[in-house]
Amino acid sequence: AQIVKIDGSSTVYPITEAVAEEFQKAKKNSIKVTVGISGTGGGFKKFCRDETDLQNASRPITAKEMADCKAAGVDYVEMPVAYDALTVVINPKNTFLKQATVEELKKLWEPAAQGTVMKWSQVNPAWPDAPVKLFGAGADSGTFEYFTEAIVGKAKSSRGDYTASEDDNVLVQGVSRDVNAIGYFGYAYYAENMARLKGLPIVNPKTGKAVEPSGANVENGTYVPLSRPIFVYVKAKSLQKPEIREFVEFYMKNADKLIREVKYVPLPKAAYEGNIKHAKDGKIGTVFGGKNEVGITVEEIMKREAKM
Amino acid sequence: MQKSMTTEQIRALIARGKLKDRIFQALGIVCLALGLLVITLLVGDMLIRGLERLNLDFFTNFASRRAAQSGILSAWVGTILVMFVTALAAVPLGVAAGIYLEEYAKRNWITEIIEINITNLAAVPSIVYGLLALGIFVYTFGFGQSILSAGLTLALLILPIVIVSTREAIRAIPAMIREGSMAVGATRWQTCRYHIIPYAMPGILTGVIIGLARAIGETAPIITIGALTFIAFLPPAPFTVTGADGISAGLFDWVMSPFTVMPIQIFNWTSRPDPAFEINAAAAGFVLMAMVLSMNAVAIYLRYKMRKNIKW
Amino acid sequence: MNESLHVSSQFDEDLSRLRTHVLQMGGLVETQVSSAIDAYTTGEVTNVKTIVETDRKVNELEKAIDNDCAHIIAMRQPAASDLRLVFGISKIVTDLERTGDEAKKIAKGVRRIYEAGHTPSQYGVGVRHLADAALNMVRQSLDAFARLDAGLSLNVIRADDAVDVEFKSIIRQLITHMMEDPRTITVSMDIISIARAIERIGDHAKNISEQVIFVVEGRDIRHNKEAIK
Amino acid sequence: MNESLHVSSQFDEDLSRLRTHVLQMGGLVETQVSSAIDAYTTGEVTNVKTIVETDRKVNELEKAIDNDCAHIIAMRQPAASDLRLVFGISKIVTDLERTGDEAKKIAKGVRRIYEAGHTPSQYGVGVRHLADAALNMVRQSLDAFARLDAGLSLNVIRADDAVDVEFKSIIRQLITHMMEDPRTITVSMDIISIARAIERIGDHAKNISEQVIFVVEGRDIRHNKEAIK
Amino acid sequence: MQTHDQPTLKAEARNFNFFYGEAQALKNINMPIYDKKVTALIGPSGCGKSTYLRSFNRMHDLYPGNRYEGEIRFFPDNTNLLSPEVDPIEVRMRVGMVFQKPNPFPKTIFENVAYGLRVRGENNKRMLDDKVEHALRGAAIWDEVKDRLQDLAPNLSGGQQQRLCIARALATDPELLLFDEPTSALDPIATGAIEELVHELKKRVTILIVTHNMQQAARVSDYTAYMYLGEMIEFGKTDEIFIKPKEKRTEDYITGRMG
Amino acid sequence: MQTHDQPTLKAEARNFNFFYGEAQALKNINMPIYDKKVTALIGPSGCGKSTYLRSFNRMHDLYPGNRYEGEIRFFPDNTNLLSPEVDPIEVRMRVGMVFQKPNPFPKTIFENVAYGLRVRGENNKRMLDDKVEHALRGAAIWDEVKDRLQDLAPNLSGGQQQRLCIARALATDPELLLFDEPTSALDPIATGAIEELVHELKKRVTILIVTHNMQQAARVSDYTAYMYLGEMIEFGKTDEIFIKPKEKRTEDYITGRMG
Amino acid sequence: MSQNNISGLPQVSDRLAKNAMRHVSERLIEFVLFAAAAVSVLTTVGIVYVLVTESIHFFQNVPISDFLTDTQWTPLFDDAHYGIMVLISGTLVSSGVALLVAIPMGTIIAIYLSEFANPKVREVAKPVLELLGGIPTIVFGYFALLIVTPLLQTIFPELPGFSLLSAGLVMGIMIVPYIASLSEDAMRAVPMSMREGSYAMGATKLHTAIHVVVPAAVSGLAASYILGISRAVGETMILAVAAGMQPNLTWNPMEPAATITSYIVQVALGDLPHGSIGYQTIFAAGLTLLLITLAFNIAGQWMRRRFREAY
Repeated sequence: AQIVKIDGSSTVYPITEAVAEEFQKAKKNSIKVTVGISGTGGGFKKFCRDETDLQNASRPITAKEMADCKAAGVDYVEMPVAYDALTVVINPKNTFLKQATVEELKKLWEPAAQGTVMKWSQVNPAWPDAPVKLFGAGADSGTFEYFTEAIVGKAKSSRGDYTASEDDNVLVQGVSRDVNAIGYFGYAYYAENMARLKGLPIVNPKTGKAVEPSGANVENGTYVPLSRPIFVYVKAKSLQKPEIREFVEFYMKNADKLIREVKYVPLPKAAYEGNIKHAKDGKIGTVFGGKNEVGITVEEIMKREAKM
Repeated sequence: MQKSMTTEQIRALIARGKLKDRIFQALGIVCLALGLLVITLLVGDMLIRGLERLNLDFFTNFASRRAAQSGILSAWVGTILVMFVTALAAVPLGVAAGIYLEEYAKRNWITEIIEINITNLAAVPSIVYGLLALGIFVYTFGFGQSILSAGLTLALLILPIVIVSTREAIRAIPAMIREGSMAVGATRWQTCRYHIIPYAMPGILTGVIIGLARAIGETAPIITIGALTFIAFLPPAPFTVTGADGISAGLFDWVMSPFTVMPIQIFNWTSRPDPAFEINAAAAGFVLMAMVLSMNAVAIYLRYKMRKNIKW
Repeated sequence: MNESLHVSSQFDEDLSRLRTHVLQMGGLVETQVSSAIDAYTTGEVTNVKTIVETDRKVNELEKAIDNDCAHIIAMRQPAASDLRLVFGISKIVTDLERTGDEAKKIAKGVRRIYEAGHTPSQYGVGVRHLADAALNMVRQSLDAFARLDAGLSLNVIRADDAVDVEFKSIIRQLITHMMEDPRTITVSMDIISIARAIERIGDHAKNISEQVIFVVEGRDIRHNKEAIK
Repeated sequence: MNESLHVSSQFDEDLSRLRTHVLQMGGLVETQVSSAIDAYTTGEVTNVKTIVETDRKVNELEKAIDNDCAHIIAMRQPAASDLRLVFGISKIVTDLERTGDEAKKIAKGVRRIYEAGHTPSQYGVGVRHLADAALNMVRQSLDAFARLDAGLSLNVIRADDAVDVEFKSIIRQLITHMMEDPRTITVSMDIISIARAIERIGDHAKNISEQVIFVVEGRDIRHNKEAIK
Repeated sequence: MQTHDQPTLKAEARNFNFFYGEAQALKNINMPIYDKKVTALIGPSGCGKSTYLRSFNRMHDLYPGNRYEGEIRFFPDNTNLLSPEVDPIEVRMRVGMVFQKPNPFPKTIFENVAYGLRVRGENNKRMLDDKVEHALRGAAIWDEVKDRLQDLAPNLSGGQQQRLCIARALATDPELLLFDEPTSALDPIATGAIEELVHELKKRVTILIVTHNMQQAARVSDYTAYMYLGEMIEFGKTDEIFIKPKEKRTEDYITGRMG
Repeated sequence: MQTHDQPTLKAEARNFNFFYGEAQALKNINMPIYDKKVTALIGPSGCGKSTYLRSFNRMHDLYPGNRYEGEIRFFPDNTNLLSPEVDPIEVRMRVGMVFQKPNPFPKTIFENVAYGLRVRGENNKRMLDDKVEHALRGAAIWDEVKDRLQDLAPNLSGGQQQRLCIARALATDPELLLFDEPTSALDPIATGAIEELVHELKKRVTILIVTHNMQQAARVSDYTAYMYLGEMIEFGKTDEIFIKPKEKRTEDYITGRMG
Repeated sequence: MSQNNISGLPQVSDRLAKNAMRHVSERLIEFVLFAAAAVSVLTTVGIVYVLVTESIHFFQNVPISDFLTDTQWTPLFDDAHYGIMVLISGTLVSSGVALLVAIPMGTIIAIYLSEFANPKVREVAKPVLELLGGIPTIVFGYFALLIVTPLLQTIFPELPGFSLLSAGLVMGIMIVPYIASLSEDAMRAVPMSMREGSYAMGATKLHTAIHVVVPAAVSGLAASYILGISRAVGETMILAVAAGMQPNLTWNPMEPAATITSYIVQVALGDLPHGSIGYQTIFAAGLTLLLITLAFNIAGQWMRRRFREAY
């Protein structure tokens, strides 16, 4: 039977799942698609073992993973597929927080804060003398890595005394029940739970304006530094198979509609067309050189790819 | 004693004792009720929340990103197939091991090791089995994230339960039945085949079903082998033509097929951003509970039915 | 008495063999006694030899029966009627054997008398009658045993008194005889010992009957004049 | 014989009571016999009365002992030596009781003789000797029972032959006497019956001894001349 | 052989009936139990002898659906043991029981014997020591266990266990002691010891014993009752029952004529 | 009482020793088993009588650590049953066994009896029917069960179960039949029936029986062996053992003098 | 088999000699059965192999002394600490809370069902109670988070939204049926004669239950407790959902904390690059978990041997 095997990030999963569902429907189930959630790291492990066809990734491939893929003779095409926006959320009953700066968040989340910054007033004297309740992504998630890099300035550098969960619904529950809570997770969870949560506007370091987390603000590039592109990696060898090619094409052609449906922010149309072209051309490799970059825009990526 | 205690004193003593009896009885009822209350609460809650999804479509639809259209077809089929593989692997292995230990094993260090090992295995957290399966079945044997991997993983998980219940069932068979058989000239194996296995069957079956009922709700090891997956198709039925290539599936192709199971589906839905999926999760949870319940009921029925025919 | 069968057919066999042996022994003894009495009347000395030979059989039977009794007690733990039967039989055989001994004594006395050329009937006319009475007691006591008939046993016991009275009168009569005619002393002495033997046979028959009553009713009426009234 | 204790102390008590009763009865009977012999020599008629009264006690003891034997068999299922003891005792008491009866007969005979103004020693000189021999047999048989001494028992059995021979010579002697002097016939008859009773006492002592051998060795040597050699 | 002085009554069943649910298990039983005597109940399996025995300490109250009718009078106070006003627990404090299989508790020897005393709230160490020793002596097991009172009772041999159970029952000075086939699980030697003990015990306590070994009844009891199909066929002195029973059914059973 | 004709040998233990691991359980036993006779083994608990009995069908081979020494000769073929060349399974086909507690299989009455035949590969229906009937008749239970051969055996009464077990053993025509306290779990009436059956059976088969009821040995056996502490103290005709045993130890046991 | 020989005089060799075919086939069967029994050993070997090989890599990078003594567990942070005590404390505290609920409650229910309850109640209650064990633990996790925690917060306003207390309590409820069911089995296995012995002494039901039945069933109870402990220690999803996943060295159940299992599942679901030390931590943690359960289990076996039933 023809099976398209996809695995990887839980962040990218909703998008790929939606594509898979529609694709199978369109093909009347003659082509089967499986979409796993092993996390970006776990997914790459399989991908570089030549076990999966597509890899969902919420971050670019790392140097170690590149080496593994190379060792296994796995070549891949890197395709950005959407924006993920991290949302800092607070309890809707919270009246004193209207916005926050990266510095304030850094003060709250940096390792040095552990055990010392326990009250809101310690971050900003204007804020009340109430205890802070922190909620955040699990330490092995791409979200965590991204958030720390963007806010604290160093990947995986964070205070440890916060409630971490891989299951973002757990965080939603936590924040929605505590007036002194603050947390962060993927935009989609916020979008689905707007009634219970309040998205905290983040001051854009460049413009100095507080920007609300929203699809439009991500798309127009003002919601920085907490928005980032997410990817799928397609195994080059698999692209020779017609069903994979068909799937990838289907993915890119329907991406815009389906991504909106699952509450992510789609990329400009050109990006998808570029992806299809790259697939056809067999443009293998990554434009990141094995490390993550904060605040990189799609345009930038596309520019780099064009250079490849 | 009665010399030193008057009848009145004795009666007072008895009255005190009976009061304690009643207090304890009340305590027992409260504890029991608390336990039952939690069940009722959980099951009832799931039923109430999931009721709107509990229709035929829910059972015949594949999972979908749209909560309302999402169903558990691949999940319940996957669960049944995985359980089938689990039973197929665990029952012969467990029964054979139980028979070996009770009927054949000599008292020596090898037996000792096997026994200690089995009791310890029974206490190993299920997630550790997941780690084992990931290393052995998925990678070393190359079964991938297939029904086979999951079935075998769960089979290993419940193997101690099957072995222990087999042994207990065998131990409940009086030694004199065994001797009675051997005394007319039966071999050890004839004794096992004609007596030990049939008479231990109710106990074994009960153990197997209890094991399967445990396995059916296991999430952690299946997650570890990487089966948290979107699956919107069924494994190939034997000899049916699948896919565009026109090749018909072999008898055992399904075991290598990707799959999903009920608890995974539930876990998947509970971690969705869209709260509508929680309804699906509740409904699926209720279905899973119903499956567990009916398995327990079958176990109780079988035990009753077969015990009626066996006594000594 | 209890005629139901035991669960153990062997026990039934043992008991019935025991009773058969007793009856067989009783038959032999009865023959001995009646033969002795016949010899007394007719002088058939050949009978005497038979009686002595029979006595050997009787002795053997006594030992065999006692042996069987001990076996039954050791092997079958009899209780109630079974126990009384076995216990009674062990007493009865003693009396039977001694009855046989007395018959032998009679026979020997008869032989002496006839060999001395006398006819006993000349001397003791009452002896014949006494003998018939005693023989009757023996027969009835054996009958009573065979049928486990306590009533008949009582008759036997009551009959013994008459035999005793008759015996005493015979003795008195013979003493008179002897004093009148000292030549008859030797013969009379033999007749006296015959009569005494007969009297003793009656005693044994009475003892047997007492045991039968014990077997049947569980009452020990020995030495108890009240019980037989 | 077995001197160990039973697990059941009651069984031990039962058995020892049984043996005590038998010895008690034996003592009474022995007294009866020796009193009767004394009376024969001395003419103490008061003794005679005592002897008759003692006989009642002896009879009661016989019944009690038989009763106890039956009880022990029913309640305690004796085996081996216990069984032989109980079984032997049930035979021994019969002989003891009859020994008592014979003693009573002697006593009555003595009384008749003395009341008639005779002194028995005038007539049967051998009787006294016979009586001593028989008494000795009784004593020894009881001793043998008390000590469960099979060897002593054998002595008693062998002694019986001598008693029998002596008895026959006394009878012959008395017959001669009677023929010589018919006036002595009445007295002689009494003496003869006394002698016969003594002879019978010897027989009973022999029977008792045979039972003792059965009790001790499990051999039944009755009617078996070979066994006593 | 037996002492035949006139005994006094300790208990008496009067028109006693017993029902398991609908089934009548015991029919109109009238029987005296004499003080300081051993009374044996014999009869074939299923004759109701154990059922009868267990009525004396209301053991049937532990299971649902059982019903008594009639009376079991207990003397000297003339209480009806079966009366609903009488608390079964109080009955059991006065009527001890020894079971078919030795059933020592999984505790030390000492605690087994002290159990009944503790149930009565006795916790004085000195008092317990005294009573335990006294009970163990009474059960003729003191010498065997006095140096190991803290050992676990189930480690004793079967015969010792049974004597321990007797000591346990004795410790609370019961007035009546029930024995339910106390030797059926023991070998002949242990059986002999128990029978011997029963004989000793009757100096202190009235005993009612069920046995399916007739010879045992003969050996240990002063009175014997023969039961058949829930009825009391014959009651009498043991020697009379065994040497000259009045009823043919008793005779048939005693002599092994039932099949 | 017993017939005292000269019997022929069916089996004979010669210098037989038995060890449980290091412990010697049986010491130098020499004893004949006579053909078509009942031989009883008696002795106190732990004397080794059951151990000895179970050597005749190599039952000890089922458990590890047991060791035989010496011989048990089996006639007429004069084979040593204990020889390592002899297959214990074959031995068990020739030497049947009946156990202390009735142990019918939880199968139908028919299948219980047919089991030994099936184990031998016999599956001919006609043949099975014949042999089963014959065996049931031999065990004196045919009339009671002939109309219910398809009923489950455990529904029978205890005494019937034990006779069924005897039928099961008989079905394969054993030459020697071992009984290991066959009535200790039965009431006196069922016991009587089994004893009666043993008496019948000896017409067909040689019987070796262990019993801890001495009276039973007295009732059923032609020969009796008294064992004590693993030794054979005395062997002889039953009547001699019970009326005049030669050994004091036998006497003490028989008369209840051991404690 | 020897049907034909019955008529003629049987030859020794025919009738008693070893049957070679049967001998071989029996041996073969025995070997097959042995192989099946050996699978369980292979499983253990597999588990140990997988855990140990990965752990070796881990311990090449992290000294065991740090692993055991460090008071922080931040293996994925930039400033990585590998103090397993953090996870062990969470595991032990949550298990402790669970057992404080489950052991008394389970034992009381077991005593009630086996000694007090009407048989009909028992017939119904036991299987229904066992159903609690069949509920997917993820459901329990949300039960703890959404129902129990708010409930507890009304009693302890200080209680955070995630805590070991509420996770432990719910875990306790989840374990109750295991303990109750197994304990009840053990108590029911105590022969009736033992109870009758106590009742015959005039004891009440409760006295009998506590002083006779429970001591008699003690090894069965110990076994059920041990099973309960290993369930608690090995439980994953409830803790992952409700305990807060906060690697926090604390012995206070009112605080959120992470446990070994919740850490493993967190990593298994995460984006962590494989082959990294972070990835290997889950094997080191798994090994620790295995050792802990092993320790409890051995303790349990020792206890069972110490208090073996003897009735």
